[in-house]
Amino acid sequence: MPLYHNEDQAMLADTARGFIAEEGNIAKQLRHWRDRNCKDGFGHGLWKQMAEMGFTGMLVEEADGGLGMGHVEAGIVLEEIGRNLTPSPFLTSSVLAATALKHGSDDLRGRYLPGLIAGDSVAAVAIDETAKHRPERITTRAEKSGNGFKLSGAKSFVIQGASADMIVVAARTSGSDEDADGITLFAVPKDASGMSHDAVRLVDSSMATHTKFDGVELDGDTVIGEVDGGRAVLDAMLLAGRVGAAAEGVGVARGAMDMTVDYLKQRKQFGKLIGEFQALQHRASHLYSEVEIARAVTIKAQQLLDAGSVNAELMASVAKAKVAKTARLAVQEGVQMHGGIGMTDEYDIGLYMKRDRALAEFLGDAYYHANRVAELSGY
Amino acid sequence: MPLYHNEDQAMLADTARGFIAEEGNIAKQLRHWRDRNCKDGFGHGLWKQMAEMGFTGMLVEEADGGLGMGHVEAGIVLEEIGRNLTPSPFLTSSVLAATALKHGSDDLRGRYLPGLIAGDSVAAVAIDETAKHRPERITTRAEKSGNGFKLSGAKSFVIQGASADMIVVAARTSGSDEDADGITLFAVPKDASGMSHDAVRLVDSSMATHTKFDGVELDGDTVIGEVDGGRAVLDAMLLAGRVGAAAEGVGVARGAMDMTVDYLKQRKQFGKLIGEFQALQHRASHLYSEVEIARAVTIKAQQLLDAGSVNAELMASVAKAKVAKTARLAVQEGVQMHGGIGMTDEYDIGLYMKRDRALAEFLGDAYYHANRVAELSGY
Amino acid sequence: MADLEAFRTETRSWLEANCPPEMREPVRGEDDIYWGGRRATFKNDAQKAWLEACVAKGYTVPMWPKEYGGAGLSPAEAKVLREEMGRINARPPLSSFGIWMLGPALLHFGTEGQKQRFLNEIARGEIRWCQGYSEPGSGSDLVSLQTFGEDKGDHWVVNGQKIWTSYADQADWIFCLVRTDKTDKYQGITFMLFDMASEGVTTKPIKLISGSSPFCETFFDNVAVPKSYGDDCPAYVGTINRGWDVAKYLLGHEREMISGADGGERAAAIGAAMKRHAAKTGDDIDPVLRAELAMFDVDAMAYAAMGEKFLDEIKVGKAHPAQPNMMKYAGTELNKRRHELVMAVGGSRALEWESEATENGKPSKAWLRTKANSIEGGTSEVMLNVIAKRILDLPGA
Amino acid sequence: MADLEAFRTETRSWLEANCPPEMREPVRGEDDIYWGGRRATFKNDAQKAWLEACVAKGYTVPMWPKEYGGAGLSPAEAKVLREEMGRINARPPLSSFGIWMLGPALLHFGTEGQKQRFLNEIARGEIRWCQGYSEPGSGSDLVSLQTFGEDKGDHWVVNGQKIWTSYADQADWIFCLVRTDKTDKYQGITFMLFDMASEGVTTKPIKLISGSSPFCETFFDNVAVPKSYGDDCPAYVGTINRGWDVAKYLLGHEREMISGADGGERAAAIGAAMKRHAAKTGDDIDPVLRAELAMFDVDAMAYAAMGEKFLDEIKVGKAHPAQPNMMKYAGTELNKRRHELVMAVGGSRALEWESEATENGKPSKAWLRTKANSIEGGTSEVMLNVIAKRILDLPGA
Repeated sequence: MPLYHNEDQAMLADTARGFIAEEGNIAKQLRHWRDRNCKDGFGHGLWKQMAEMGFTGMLVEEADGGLGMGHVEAGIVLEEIGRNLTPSPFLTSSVLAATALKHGSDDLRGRYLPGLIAGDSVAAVAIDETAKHRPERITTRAEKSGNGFKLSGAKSFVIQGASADMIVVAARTSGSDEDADGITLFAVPKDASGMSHDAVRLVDSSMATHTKFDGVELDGDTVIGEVDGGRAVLDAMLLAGRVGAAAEGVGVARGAMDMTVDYLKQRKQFGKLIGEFQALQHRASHLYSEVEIARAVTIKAQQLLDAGSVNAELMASVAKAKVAKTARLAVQEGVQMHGGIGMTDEYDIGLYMKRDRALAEFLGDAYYHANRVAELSGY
Repeated sequence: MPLYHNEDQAMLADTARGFIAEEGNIAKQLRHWRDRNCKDGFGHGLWKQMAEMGFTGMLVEEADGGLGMGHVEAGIVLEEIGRNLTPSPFLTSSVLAATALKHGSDDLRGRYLPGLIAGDSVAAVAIDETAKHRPERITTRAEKSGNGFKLSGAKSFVIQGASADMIVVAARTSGSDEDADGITLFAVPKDASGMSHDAVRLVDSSMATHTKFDGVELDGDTVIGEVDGGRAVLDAMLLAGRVGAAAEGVGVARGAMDMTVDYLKQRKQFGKLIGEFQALQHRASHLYSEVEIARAVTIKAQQLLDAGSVNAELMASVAKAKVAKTARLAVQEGVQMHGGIGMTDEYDIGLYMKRDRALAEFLGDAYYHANRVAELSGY
Repeated sequence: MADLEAFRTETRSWLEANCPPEMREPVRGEDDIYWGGRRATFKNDAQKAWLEACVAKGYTVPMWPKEYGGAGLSPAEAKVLREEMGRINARPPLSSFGIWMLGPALLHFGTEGQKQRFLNEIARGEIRWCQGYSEPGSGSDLVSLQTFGEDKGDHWVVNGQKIWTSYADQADWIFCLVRTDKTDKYQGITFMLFDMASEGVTTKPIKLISGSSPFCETFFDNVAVPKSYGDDCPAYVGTINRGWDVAKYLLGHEREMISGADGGERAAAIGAAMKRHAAKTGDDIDPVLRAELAMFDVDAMAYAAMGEKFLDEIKVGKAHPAQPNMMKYAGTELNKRRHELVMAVGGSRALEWESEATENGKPSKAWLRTKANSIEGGTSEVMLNVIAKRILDLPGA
Repeated sequence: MADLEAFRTETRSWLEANCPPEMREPVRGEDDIYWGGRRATFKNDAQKAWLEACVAKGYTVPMWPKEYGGAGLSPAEAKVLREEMGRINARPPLSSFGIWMLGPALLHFGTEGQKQRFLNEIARGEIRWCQGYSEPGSGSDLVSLQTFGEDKGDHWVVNGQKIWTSYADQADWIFCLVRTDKTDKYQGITFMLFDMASEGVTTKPIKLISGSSPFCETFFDNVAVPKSYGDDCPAYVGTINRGWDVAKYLLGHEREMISGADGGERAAAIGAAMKRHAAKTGDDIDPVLRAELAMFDVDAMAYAAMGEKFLDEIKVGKAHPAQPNMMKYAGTELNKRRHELVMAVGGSRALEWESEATENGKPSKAWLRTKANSIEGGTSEVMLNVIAKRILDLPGA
C-alpha cells in the first residue's frame, strides 16, 4: 500500500480539514471553553457535530453501527484536531474506548457504542497509576465478589474522567503488580458507587481526573474480554491510542510550524523580514524535514496497524517517539521565533506548546517509547 | 582559587604555546612521522626537547627530580599538544605512568623516573581489556609465583606499548573479575619474557598495541603500591589521565575551531565570504560557547584534583564528557564548514577529526563518563 | 583579609539582630517580594522592619556610595554580605528595576543632582521604576524605536507605544527611550525619565502563557515631559540624542546580571534530585530519560564552572567584554532544557495547572516562564550575532 | 499484474541461468565493481560473463529504450528485476557515471545522434565517463564556475580547472560545464562532452582523509573541443550557453538518486546489531550509549518510512519537486550520525587503521567517508537553503 492517502482518504482529509478549521478552530473551541472555565474542557455541541460528520464511529464495525474504517482514517481526523488544538473526546472515546469495546460482549457494545457514535455520550480510559505512563505495572485490584467484582485502587491522568459516561479501567484480577497476565478490563459506568473523581485542569486546559475506586461493586457483565486476559485488550487499546496520539501530534507540529513560517514572512526587524535571516531559514527547513518524517512514520504505523502487522507495535512506538520529539521542536522553535509575543496568551503559538506537552505525555513520552523501541528490538 | 591562570601559569602557557607551535606543529611532527610510517608514531627528538623544556617531569615530585607541579600546569602543556595534534608520550608517560609511580617504591621510582624526566625513555599504561574502557572489570591475572608473580592475560589500546621501556599493567591478584579489590599494578619492563605486542596504527596515526602476557614472570619489586591494593593507584592514575585527556581535548577543540573560523574569513561563495552567512555565524558562535565552557570545567577539574578535593572525581568525568562532546562538535563543524577540501588529506582539519576520535575514546568516552556522572551523583 | 573577617563578624551580628525570622523564609509568592514605590504596602511588620533596617544601614544597595543611600561597600565586602545573608536565607529587603537598572545608569552617566534625588529615592524604596525600551515593532532591533518626543522648548510632547514594560501598571516613574531626532537612527534617541502619573500615560497588562501578567503595554498620548526637574537635574540621562549610549551600557549590564546570576539554580545538576522526586511519587526514571539527565548534568556542571570562571575573570577585568552574551546565551538555553526535563520527570502530575498538589501549576508555570529567558534582555539569536561579530570577528556579523 | 508475475518468473529463470555464482557474493572491495571503459579489465571470467549476459539482454540499463542498449522495461518491471536480483544478491553488472548521470541527461536533452552513439557506448560499458562540475572557487556556488571555452568557430579552446572529478584518472570521456559567455552568469555555460585523451588534459588524484583517492583535480590547458562529432551529434548537450539547464536537471536527478537510495543501509535501525557486535568482542553497551542508539533507531526507522513515502509519491508525481533536497539533507545527516555511533560501539578496535581485524580500517574509513555525504551533491546548507526557498517560500531565500 503506498504511503500516501488514496482518493477516499484524500477526500476525507479535505472534509475533515474544512470542518474542523471551521467548527473546531482555536477561537471557537479551545479558547471559548477555556475562558469560560468549562468543567468538561470541551464542547458537547462539537462532539455532536462530529457524530453527524460520521467521525465518532469511524473505528466501530459497521455491524455495530459504525463506519468500520481504519487508523489511517482516524488519523486524518486526529491530525486536523491536532492542528486546531480542538478539545474533544475523539481520541479517548472514538479511538481508545472504541478499540477496547471491540473486544466487549454484544451486550457491552450495545450498551455504549450507540451513544458514543451518536455523540451523546463520552468514554474515558483509566490506565496510569503514577505520574509516568507505566502500563506494565497495574496495582488497581478487582476481586471476585458474588457474581461480579469489587474494584479498589486509584488511577490518574484520566482524560475527561469526570465527563465520561463510562470509563475503561485496567485492573488486576490476579497475579502481582508487575505481571503481564492477570489483568482485566472493566467498563465502569459513571454512577458506579464508590468511584470518586478529583478533577484537575491541565496545562493545555483539558480536564483530567485522579479517580479513586473504593470497593466499587461491578457486575460480571462489565468485563471487557476475558477475565485475567485483559492484557491483550489493554495492549490493543494502547496501540490504537498511541498511533492516534501520534497523528494528533503531527497536527500540532504542523499547526505550530505553519503559524511560525507565516510569522517569519510578516515580522520585520533590522529592516528585513525575519524570514530573510539565514539562521532562521535553516532552522525552519530543518523543522520542515523533521515534520515530514514524523508524518511519514505515523502513516506507516497506521497502515501497519490496519494491516494487522506484527511490526505495528514497534512502529507505533517509533511514531509516538518521533512525533513527540518533532512536535516539541516545532513548538519550541515556534515560541522562540515569535519572540516576545510568543510568550503572550493573546497569540496561539503558546497554546501549541501547552498542548504538545500534555499530548506527548499521554500514553508515554519520547523517552518511554525510545526505550520501548530498544526493548522491542532486543537491546 | 580563581578559575584562570595565575601569573606563573600564564607564563608557562606562553612558553608552551610558543615551543609546541614551533617544534610540535602538524607539519613537523604528526605529518612528518605519519608520512614516514614511523613505527613509534611520535618523534624521540621532540620528546627529548620536551624534557629540556622541563615538561616531562612536571608532575614528578621535586625529591624525585621533577618539578612538583600540578595538573593545571600539565593541562597547559596538554592543551597546546592538543591544539597542534603533537604526537608524544606526554599523556601516557608524564601524566598516567608518572602518577602511578608516585605510589611506587623508592626503587621503582629510581629505576624509571630519571629516564622519563630526561626524555630518554617512555612508559605506557595497559588498562583496557575489551574495545570499550571498562576498568571496573579486570581479568588479566597475576598469580603468586616464587618471590614474584606470573602474569597472564591480554590488554588492548596500549598507546605506544611497543615503544615503551616500561608498561604499567593493572592485573588481578585476587577476587573475581568484577571486584573492586584484588587489583595490583605492575611496572612491567619491556624485555619481560612472555610479553608480546601486536602493534597497530590507529586512525590518528598513533600506535597502540594489543599486548599479551603469557605467563610473564615478574619480580616482587615490580609491584606499584600494595599487592591487592592497586585499585586506589589505578583510580588515581585514571583520574589524572582523564583530566589530562580533557585538557588535550580542549586543545583539539580550540585548534579545530580556530582553523575553521579562519577559513570562514577566507573562503568565498556566492560572492560573499562564507563567514558572512548567518547560519554559519550562529553555529560558530554556539561552538565558541561550548568550547569556552568545556575549557572552564577542565580547569575546574584540574584545580580540584590539585587541591585533593573529593569532588575531583565527579568533575573529572564531567570534564571528560563535556570535552568529548565539544571537541566532537568542533571537528564535525570544522570538516563540514570546510566543505570538500575538509575531506582532503591535504588540509589539517581532517586530522583534528581523527585525533578527536581516538582521544575521546581513551580512558572513557562521553557516554561512559556521562553514565559515571549519573552514578557518582547517585542516580 | 583580617578586615574582611571583622566585617563578616560584624555583619553576622547585625543580621542576627536586624533580620526578622519571617524574612529568613524562602520567597513563596509574588507578595513576599517587596518592590517599594508610592503605592506599596507591606505584607507584614517583619517585611517593613527588615526594609527599614536595611535602608538605615544602606543595605538595600550595599555597593552604592553612602551619600546616595548605599553602604559604600567594596566588592569583597559586598560578597561577604551576600554570603552572610545567604547563610541565614535572608530575603532581599527591596527589589526594583531602580536598583538593578536605572541606578547603575545614573551612577555612570547621571549628574550630581540626579544622583542625589533619584538614587536616594530608589535606595529607600520610595519610587518604583519601570523600563520603557521595546516597542511592538522594535524588539531585537531596539534602535528602530518610533516613540517620538517633539521638542517644545522647555518640554517634549511624547507620543508612542512601549511594550514589555515590567509592572508598568504598578510603577511610579519610567526610564524610557524616546526618539528626539528622526534623521539619525542611533544618535537620535534620548533616555528620558518621567512620572507615570503624567497625563496621557496609560498601561495595559499583557497576559502571558504562564497566566501571569508581569508586563504591560504602555501608551503615551501627548505626554508632556519637562526637560528639567530642577537644578542639575535634567529629565534625561546623559546627553539629548545620545540615549543609545546609556541604553547599550544598560543592556550590557543586564546581560552581565543575567549571566552572573547563574551560580545558582541554573547551573545546578538535577539528576539526583529528580530521582528523589520520582521516588516520592512512586515513579521510576526510565533509562533513556536518565541518560538525558546525565547529559544535562554534564552540561550544567560544566556551565557552573564557566560561571565561576566568568565571575573570577570579570573581577580582574580578564573577561572578554562580549563574554556576557555568551553566558546569557548558554545559561538561558540550559535553563530551558532544565525545565523541559523537570516536566518530563514530573509526568502527568507536572501538567496540572490548577491543583493543590502543584500549588496551582508551579512546575508548568515555571517551565513556561523559562521560555522567555532566551528572548528577554536580548534573544539567543542576538547573542549569537554579537559573539560572531565581537568575539569571533566574523565578516558582516 | 499477471504480466508482471510472468515477467518475474521469466526473470528469475534468466538470472538463474545467467548470473554466475561468483556474482552473487557481496561486493568486498573496489575491484569487485566493474566500471567499464577502454582500460577496464575484468577481475575474473564470471564478471565478464555477467556483463556480457546483461548487455545482451539490455540489463545494464534496464529502463532505457532498446535502441539505446536498454531493455525498455517499465518502472514496475524494473522493480521486479531489482527485487529478483536482490533476492539472489546479484551484483550490478556495470557501474558508471554514464549510467547514473550522463545517460539521464542525454535521454532528456540529447539529439537522436547523441543517444545512438553515447547511450549505446554506456550501456555496453565501452566508455567510462567522469563529471566536470565543481571548481576550486565554485563549490556550493557552482554557477560561478570559471573554466572557459573560447569560441574558435568550429571548436572551442578550453582552459581552466575542475575539482572533485570522480575517477577522472580512469575515465575516457568527460561531461563538463564550461563557461562560453562571460557576460551572462546563468546563460553562459555550455554542457560539453569530450575525450579525456585530448591534448592538454591532465589529472591529479586527491587524497582524502579516508586514505582513498576517488576524486581528481583536472586541468585543461588549451584543450581543443570540436563542436560536433558528426551528423546530429553535437559536442554539447542541449543548447550552447544553456548548459545550466542540463546541470540543474542532473543535480535534481542526483539528489533524487541519493535520496532514493535510502531504502537501504542508511535508513536501518542499528541498536540490535550493535548489541550483537559488542557481545562478540566481550563488550557491553553502556546505558547512555544505549539511549543514544534508541533515539537514533527512532529517527532511522522514521526516516525509512519517509523514504518509502517519498518513492511512492515520486512514482505518481505527488512529491514536491524540491523534496529530494529534504531527503538528501535528512538522509546524509542521519548517515553521519549512524557511523559516529558505530564507531562509539566499536571502541578502540574501531580506531584501528591498519589491522587484520578491521580489514585495514574498514569501520574508521567508512566513518570518515560519511563526512562527505553532507557535502557532495549539494551541501546540507545548500539543501536547507533550497527547502527554505522552494518549499517554505521564505523571503530572500
